[in-house]
Amino acid sequence: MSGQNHRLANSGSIDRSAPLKFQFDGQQYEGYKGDTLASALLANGVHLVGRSFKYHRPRGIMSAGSEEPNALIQLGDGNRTDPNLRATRIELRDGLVAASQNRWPCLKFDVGSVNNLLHRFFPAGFYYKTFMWPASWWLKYEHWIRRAAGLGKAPQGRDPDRYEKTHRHCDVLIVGGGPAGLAAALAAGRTGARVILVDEGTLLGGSLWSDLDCTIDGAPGLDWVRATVAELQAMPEVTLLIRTTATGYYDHNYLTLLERITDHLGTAPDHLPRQRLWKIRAKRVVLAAGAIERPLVFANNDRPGIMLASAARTYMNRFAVTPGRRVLVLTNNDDAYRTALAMHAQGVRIAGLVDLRAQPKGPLVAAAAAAGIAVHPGQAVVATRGALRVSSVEIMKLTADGAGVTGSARKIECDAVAMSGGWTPTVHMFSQSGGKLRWSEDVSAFVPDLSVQAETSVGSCNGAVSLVKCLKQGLKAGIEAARATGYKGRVTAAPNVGEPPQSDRRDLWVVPGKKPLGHAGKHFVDFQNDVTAADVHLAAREGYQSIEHLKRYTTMGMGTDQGKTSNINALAIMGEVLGANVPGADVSRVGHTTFRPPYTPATIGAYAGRNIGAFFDPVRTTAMDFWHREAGAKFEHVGQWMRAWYYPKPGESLRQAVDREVKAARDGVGILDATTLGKIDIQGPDAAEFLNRVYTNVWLKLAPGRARYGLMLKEDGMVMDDGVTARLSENRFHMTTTTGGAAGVLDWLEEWRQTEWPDLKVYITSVTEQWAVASICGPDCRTLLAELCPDIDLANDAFPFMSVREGTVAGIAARVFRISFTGELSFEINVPRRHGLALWQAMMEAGEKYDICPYGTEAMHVLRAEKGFIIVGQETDGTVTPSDLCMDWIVSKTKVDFVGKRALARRDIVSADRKRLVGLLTEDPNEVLPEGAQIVEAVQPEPPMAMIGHVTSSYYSPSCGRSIAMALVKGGPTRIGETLSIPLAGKTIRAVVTEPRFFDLDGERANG
Amino acid sequence: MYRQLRQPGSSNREWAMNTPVNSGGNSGMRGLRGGKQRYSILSLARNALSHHENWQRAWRAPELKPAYDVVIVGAGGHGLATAYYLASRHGIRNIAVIDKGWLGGGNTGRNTTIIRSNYLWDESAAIYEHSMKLWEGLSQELNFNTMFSQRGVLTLAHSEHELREMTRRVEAIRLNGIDSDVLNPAQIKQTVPIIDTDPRLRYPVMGGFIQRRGGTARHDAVAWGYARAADDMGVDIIQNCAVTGFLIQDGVVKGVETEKGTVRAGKVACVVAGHAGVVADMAGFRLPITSRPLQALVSEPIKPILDVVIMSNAVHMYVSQSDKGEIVLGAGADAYNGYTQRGSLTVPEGMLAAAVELFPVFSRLQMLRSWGGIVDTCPDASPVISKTPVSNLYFNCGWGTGGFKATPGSGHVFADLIARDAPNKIAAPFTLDRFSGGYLIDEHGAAGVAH
Amino acid sequence: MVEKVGPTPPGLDPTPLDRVIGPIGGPAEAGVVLSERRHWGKLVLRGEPDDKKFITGATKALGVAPPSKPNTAATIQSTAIIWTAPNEWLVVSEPGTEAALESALESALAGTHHAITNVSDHSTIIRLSGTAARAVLAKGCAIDLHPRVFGVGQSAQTNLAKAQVIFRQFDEMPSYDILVRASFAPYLWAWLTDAGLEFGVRVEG
Amino acid sequence: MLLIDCPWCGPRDDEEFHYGGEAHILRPRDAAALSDEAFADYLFMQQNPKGPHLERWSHNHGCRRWFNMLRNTATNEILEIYPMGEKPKTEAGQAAYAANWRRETAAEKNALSGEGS
Ligand SMILES: Cc1cc2nc3c(=O)[nH]c(=O)nc-3n(C[C@H](O)[C@H](O)[C@H](O)COP(=O)(O)OP(=O)(O)OC[C@H]3O[C@@H](n4cnc5c(N)ncnc54)[C@H](O)[C@@H]3O)c2cc1C
Ligand SMILES: NC(=O)c1ccc[n+]([C@@H]2O[C@H](COP(=O)([O-])OP(=O)(O)OC[C@H]3O[C@@H](n4cnc5c(N)ncnc54)[C@H](O)[C@@H]3O)[C@@H](O)[C@H]2O)c1
Ligand SMILES: Cc1cc2nc3c(=O)[nH]c(=O)nc-3n(C[C@H](O)[C@H](O)[C@H](O)COP(=O)(O)O)c2cc1C
Ligand SMILES: [Zn+2]
Repeated sequence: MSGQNHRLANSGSIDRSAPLKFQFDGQQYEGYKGDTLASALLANGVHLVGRSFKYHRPRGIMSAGSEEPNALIQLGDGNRTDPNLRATRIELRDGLVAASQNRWPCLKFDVGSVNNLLHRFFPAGFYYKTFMWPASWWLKYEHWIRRAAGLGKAPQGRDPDRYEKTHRHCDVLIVGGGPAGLAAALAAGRTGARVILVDEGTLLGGSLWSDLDCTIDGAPGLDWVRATVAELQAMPEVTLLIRTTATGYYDHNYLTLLERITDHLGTAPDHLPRQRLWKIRAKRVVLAAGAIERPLVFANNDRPGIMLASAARTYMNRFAVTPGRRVLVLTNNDDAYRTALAMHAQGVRIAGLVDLRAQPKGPLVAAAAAAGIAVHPGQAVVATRGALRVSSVEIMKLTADGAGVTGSARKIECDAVAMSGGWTPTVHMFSQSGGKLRWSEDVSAFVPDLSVQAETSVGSCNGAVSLVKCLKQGLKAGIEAARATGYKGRVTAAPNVGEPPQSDRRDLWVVPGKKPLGHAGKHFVDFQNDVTAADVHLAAREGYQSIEHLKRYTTMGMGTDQGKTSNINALAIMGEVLGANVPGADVSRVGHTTFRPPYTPATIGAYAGRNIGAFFDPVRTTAMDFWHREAGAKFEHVGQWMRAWYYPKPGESLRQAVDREVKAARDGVGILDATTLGKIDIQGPDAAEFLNRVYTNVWLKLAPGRARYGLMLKEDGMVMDDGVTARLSENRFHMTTTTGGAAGVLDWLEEWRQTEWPDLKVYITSVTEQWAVASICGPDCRTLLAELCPDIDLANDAFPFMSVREGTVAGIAARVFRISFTGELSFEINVPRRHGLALWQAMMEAGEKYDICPYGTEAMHVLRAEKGFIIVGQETDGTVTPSDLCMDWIVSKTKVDFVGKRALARRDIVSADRKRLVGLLTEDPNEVLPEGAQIVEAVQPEPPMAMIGHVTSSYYSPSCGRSIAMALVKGGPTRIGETLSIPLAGKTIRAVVTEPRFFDLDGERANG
Repeated sequence: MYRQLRQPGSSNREWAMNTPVNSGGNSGMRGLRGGKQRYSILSLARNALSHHENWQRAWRAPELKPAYDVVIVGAGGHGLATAYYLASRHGIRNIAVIDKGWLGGGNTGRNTTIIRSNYLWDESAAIYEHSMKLWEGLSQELNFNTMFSQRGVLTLAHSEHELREMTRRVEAIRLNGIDSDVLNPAQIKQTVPIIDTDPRLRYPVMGGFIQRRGGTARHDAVAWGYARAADDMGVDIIQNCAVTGFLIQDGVVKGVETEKGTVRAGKVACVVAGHAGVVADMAGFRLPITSRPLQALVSEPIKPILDVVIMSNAVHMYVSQSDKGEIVLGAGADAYNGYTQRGSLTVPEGMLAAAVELFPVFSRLQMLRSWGGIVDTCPDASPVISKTPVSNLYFNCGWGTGGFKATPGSGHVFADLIARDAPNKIAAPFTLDRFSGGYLIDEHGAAGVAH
Repeated sequence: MVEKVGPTPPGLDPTPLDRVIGPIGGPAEAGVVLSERRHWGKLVLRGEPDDKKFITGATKALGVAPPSKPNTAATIQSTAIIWTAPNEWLVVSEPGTEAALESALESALAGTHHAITNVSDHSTIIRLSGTAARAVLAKGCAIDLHPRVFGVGQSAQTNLAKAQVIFRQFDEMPSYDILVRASFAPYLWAWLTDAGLEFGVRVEG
Repeated sequence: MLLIDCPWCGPRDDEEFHYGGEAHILRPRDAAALSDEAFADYLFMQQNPKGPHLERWSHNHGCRRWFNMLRNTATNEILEIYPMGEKPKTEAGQAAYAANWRRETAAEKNALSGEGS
């Protein structure tokens, strides 16, 4: 294969010594190191690279940067495939495999292009007007719409690559490594400030890589770039990041940068992430993001081979590729002359230079004439031809006002068109920062106006057109930013610059065609989403005149390019339409759609970073976890904790295991890992007063050594947490909270202490993990404990129920609480975490003769339910008061105040009609109600049915030999004795309302 | 005073489900009733022949008149629907809907479009199901394709606790007569092949329930459809005109001050979502509402891979794929008040990690755009549809993170409240007096993410 | 059936990381060196900084004044007193010394409003050292660790990945001692190892 | 992502903080005497301005201290940070404070009542 037939013999900064092979749509090609996929395809004469979103029109490469709307590629295959990548941003590497998208069966012949034939029926927003009949068919229509939409394909499996994130702080962050950004970095870097400079490209220097006609201090601009980069690289506090896009600008100078680390390497070394998201907090930001050239909106301006003039120049000068052999240039400004001249100098034939301006003048125009280029001033391209690539254009003379064309058309053969409609400053990051834009007549685009964050825009993103201005602004902003962050330095004079001058532009937002707009050919505005100038007119006609309505109605600017090349054209056209109809309306009043992160599409995996898989959410385990695991426990997640759920013996079901565990706890001795309960050390002379205010019951008189159960309410009176708190000494308490509530309660206590009661002398410290806790219960537990605990008298009167003692257990210093969540005689043994496993093992060993049985959270739930003890989060859901739980006994009537008190007296809270806690006994004792099941008074043949409550807890109770349940039911205790129904899908269960207590009603067992 | 007494003890149940959708007359109406050009495949073809140059405006750009029977503040979906139902169901047509920006530009234009009615509490189920029934004929009624797509909303459970809460909700939904199917992990995998159902996940998919009648709609189209149909009946939609104050005499509202001058009105109805607090402040009272950023984002468009809407509370994310092909993702609101329509990066970071955790194939897709809205949340995550301390001034707000789905129902019952100066049975539980009485309709306790 | 003790070095009490750390060793030129500091004593000391009696008492018992400057740690021999809040310090001392220190503090502070809580087991210490230590922390920690801003003697309470930590820098290497709750330690260890991947990780005993 | 200057620890990302809603809400001293409406006002009716907002934050992943802050909710600009129990000092802060309909801090309240604890 002849191969790179559009590669120029010399020039360019590609590495000709490193040829690379790659594949596009199954065909083999060759390019060089330093190429992008786009430049390599062009080098091989390939322009047709994709099909448009809606009409499936053939499309070619339009730009040389990240603004590319057309050349969207499916890269790679298998689990490493990436949809929708821009060919202009893909660095060529050996063995690269790329494919076009959104076409079937192939790019050259795409069935979807019937849409183009039927285009008349598909104006903007057509789907809002149809597909409504019959109503039930929408899902069918939609199925096909969905299949037709979308662009590339998602991979089918897990991403084999890793992504990382990092934080970084700096004094000055500079976005953009063109001349303006480099100048800023140089000025700031020389002061010693911490500088980060990012550029999304692979080379620093920005447009200087294509604008070879510029000199700095008498030498080629690129010499200055090389020297500057070398100086910056030598500065220890300067970080230069290439292949890195500034994606987001958030509040308080927080920016995200997405660095592509391994994509260009082909195969990535294992230790490196594919991409890294940098999260930067910058003291000052300098935005030097450059400008993007605008296409011209003329009839059928979308054929492959039609590209931006600056892109053509970039392909020539940087990649040594010519987009064609006979190139037509179409422009409304001087800049495209540079492209024409550069091509001409390389021996590329300029088929003509069509200039929309009636009388272009100036040195560039003169140079073109001198070079023998045929300049056609005051002319317009009115039509283009060529099925899969442009083959000719027709030009006609523009009327004086530019609104129409006159005379006869002239055909010019060409195989590429380079167009220039002016430049749009890249204000994305500025606008994301919250900065306000202003319409500039100088550049016919929006430029930064009011900054709201510590940021400065410089260079062509700030509306500067000349290189010298870009350098000056950069140097000034760099030094000012460094000074503002405390460094010293002087503004250095800008170097001497040699550059072609620029004269006036002529904005013709729609280049007139031979027929009225929309009657012949399509004037594309948004190339990716197939939005035409006629669509903009249609939207205006139908009342979608706000720029935001225009966007949403036509999808203008909503593609993967976010309208980088189209927004200004679209809103200017809208401005013109409105200007004609509404007095005073013009472009600046139309405004711009909102700029949002990311600047260019950014890999989702990078934003997830390592916070997936094992790092998605920490799993917390107790000191005894290893033992539970070895014992074959099944686990349950409670908050972030892993708790032993039950310990099945071989062949046992959940129910069998739990029955056994419950029985053991009631009849012998059971042991539970209760470590996860929250624990808080509360100290100070006002500790008791403090508790008195946060709990509903009274605390002042609790004697040291004694413990009490407490209920905490939110200020709205709803139950928030519960637990036992013990008074260790006059001024010291040990509070326990629920497992899930631990962090919240600690914060809650601090909040009240610091904000409402700053005068209380109390210190609060979390000790949740200081202690490992083994809770033992059952008739034999006292004897067992006595064996291991020589120094505490465990007798009922020496160590009564609801008290705490300190001593040693199995030789370990311990805090022992005599409290019970099972209703049995029970001790909770707290030891420092390091001894948790040893304590557990000692208990198991000593308990062997009592058939000690470890029980998990499920058995714990059954045990407490048999006793009617509530669980916050199960019997409660944030809407339940103590009275709803029939726990009025714990709410002090005498205390003047506690958190939540007043709320309990509100009229709907004291209503007799509230749902309150009851027990439920199913008619069939073996029937276990599903937790969450809804209760009705009367079953109807069909829903709807009036619900009066729901089952909060439900188990088979081995101790009662039947099922038991707790429920919140309207009227609660007033219904005791009534039979209610629980209609489930398929059957209805009937149950009798009882007290919510099922076992050991007189509470004797806790005494052993 | 603004207490509309709801009898304590009166059951909200019996009436809830069967209130006819078209109460107020004109039931069974279809299409437009004013002089507007109808949309259809035929009109599309006809217009194609004239190069689409003869399409009429979807809505006029009228001058603000000095007085209206009803002024509605806020041209979001809810405000426009209110105007539409006032005009179509109550015959009140001398209405202005005034918006400070472009119509539909508030949360209506920036939400993740999830529609469902499978709420826990009866009161919520009633209003969202009322809404669902209206959705089911909405495109035809408005003669505007809102692309209401009943592709199903699947809510996942990832722990024993969530399974229990799921049962509670599923049973309540079922007994309220609303559709709901429980799915096991295998069935979930079948429905959503790209989901990771590995039981070793940190938050394994343990089950879920699907409301098949739930789904999505094209959010902008909803605003436009209502706007066009309301305009068709003579409603004036005034854009780019902020309401800056109220005319109040002896506790009765007489009109509003706007950027374009004073407008007198018999009644004023505010439907300003995130700005409810600000607007109530102008009228001299406060609402139990905080306004916070809520963020969402979309990926680049890709060929279909996700046909149902997925919601997951534990990993904190919800996701669907739009007809254009983007993956649409959302999560919870930011933690602090704000009107910036942007939030902290932490939230998107969290939702994207959650998304990749559940859907590993998302990792290599690219985020295209992320944005925020201003959501108005009540302490109980339920809305306010109510009279206020000022007579003839009504508020509809507090829909927070989940009011898009309620658009038709909310507008429908609000119109009724305005027309009759009294809430109907569906609206009654949502009056302001619940905050003093304490009968809140707490939808975050058990129902999880409120979308 | 159950192994009596875990892979805890004989004669020592288990730590939260004993079963997590895995084999000791790694490349000599690793940019990241990790180890666990076993069972160092940790006391939370509370008292009002403007209470002269408290400050003198604490200074006497500790041998050095508890730092009043936020984000710093005072050290005396191997003991570090880390500022954690305006009326709160964390005293980290050699394993086994905490009980004596606690009673010394108690007696020196008698009569003042203060609180001492032994939290030696509440958290453990992961020592992170090496040329890439700063870069590893930066992957999960949002505060500025540049040597111009954060140097030897400084400390911070902040988030590291998804764990809450207190860390202090104690040499120019840089090296950090990171205090993390016991139950988050396995997560954090795994996270640090993962974050160190690109620099090479060596684990020390 | 806000950068909040903790009065103790210095500037930190908002992730480390807990937002505590409106500042200076007066907790009723004699709540029993309040009507349900007045109590609801205390409980639920928070200021929700678009503009300067006096609010409470706690540095709960750092030093766990609460403090007050004046932040413009329309721009996220942080205008002032001042200790719990004190009033704002900036002009904007004082204006916001004056606009609040229940402006009293706990300390002020205690001073008013003349009691200690
Ligand atoms: C990111 C995000 C995702 C969401 N996802 C879902 C979802 O999946 N499902 C769901 O059901 N809901 C969702 N919601 C919530 C839903 O969007 C809203 O509840 C709903 O759209 C509110 O509609 P609205 O008409 O009341 O308000 P808006 O659409 O916000 O309209 C209020 C209007 O009032 C105007 N206004 C304000 N102040 C003034 C003034 N002074 N004068 C004149 N006009 C004024 C505004 O300009 C605005 O146009 C989401 C919200 C967000 C932000
Ligand atoms: N009218 C005009 O604006 C115009 C026309 C033609 C040539 N020029 C010339 O172009 C040059 C402009 O210099 P300059 O420095 O302002 O711009 P530049 O275009 O040279 O450099 C901007 C750089 O910013 C990078 N960038 C943009 N957004 C980014 C992001 N979000 N993240 C990372 N990198 C990003 C780009 O990759 C580019 O390298 C001057 O020489 C000027 O004369 C200007
Ligand atoms: C369901 C849905 C789908 C969207 N799809 C796209 C899209 O394909 N392309 C795009 O640019 N934005 C898309 N957006 C985002 C909007 O462009 C816009 O960001 C959002 O409506 C908020 O408005 P704002 O960014 O102008 O404030 C979508 C938004 C929603 C709600
Ligand atoms: Zn702090």
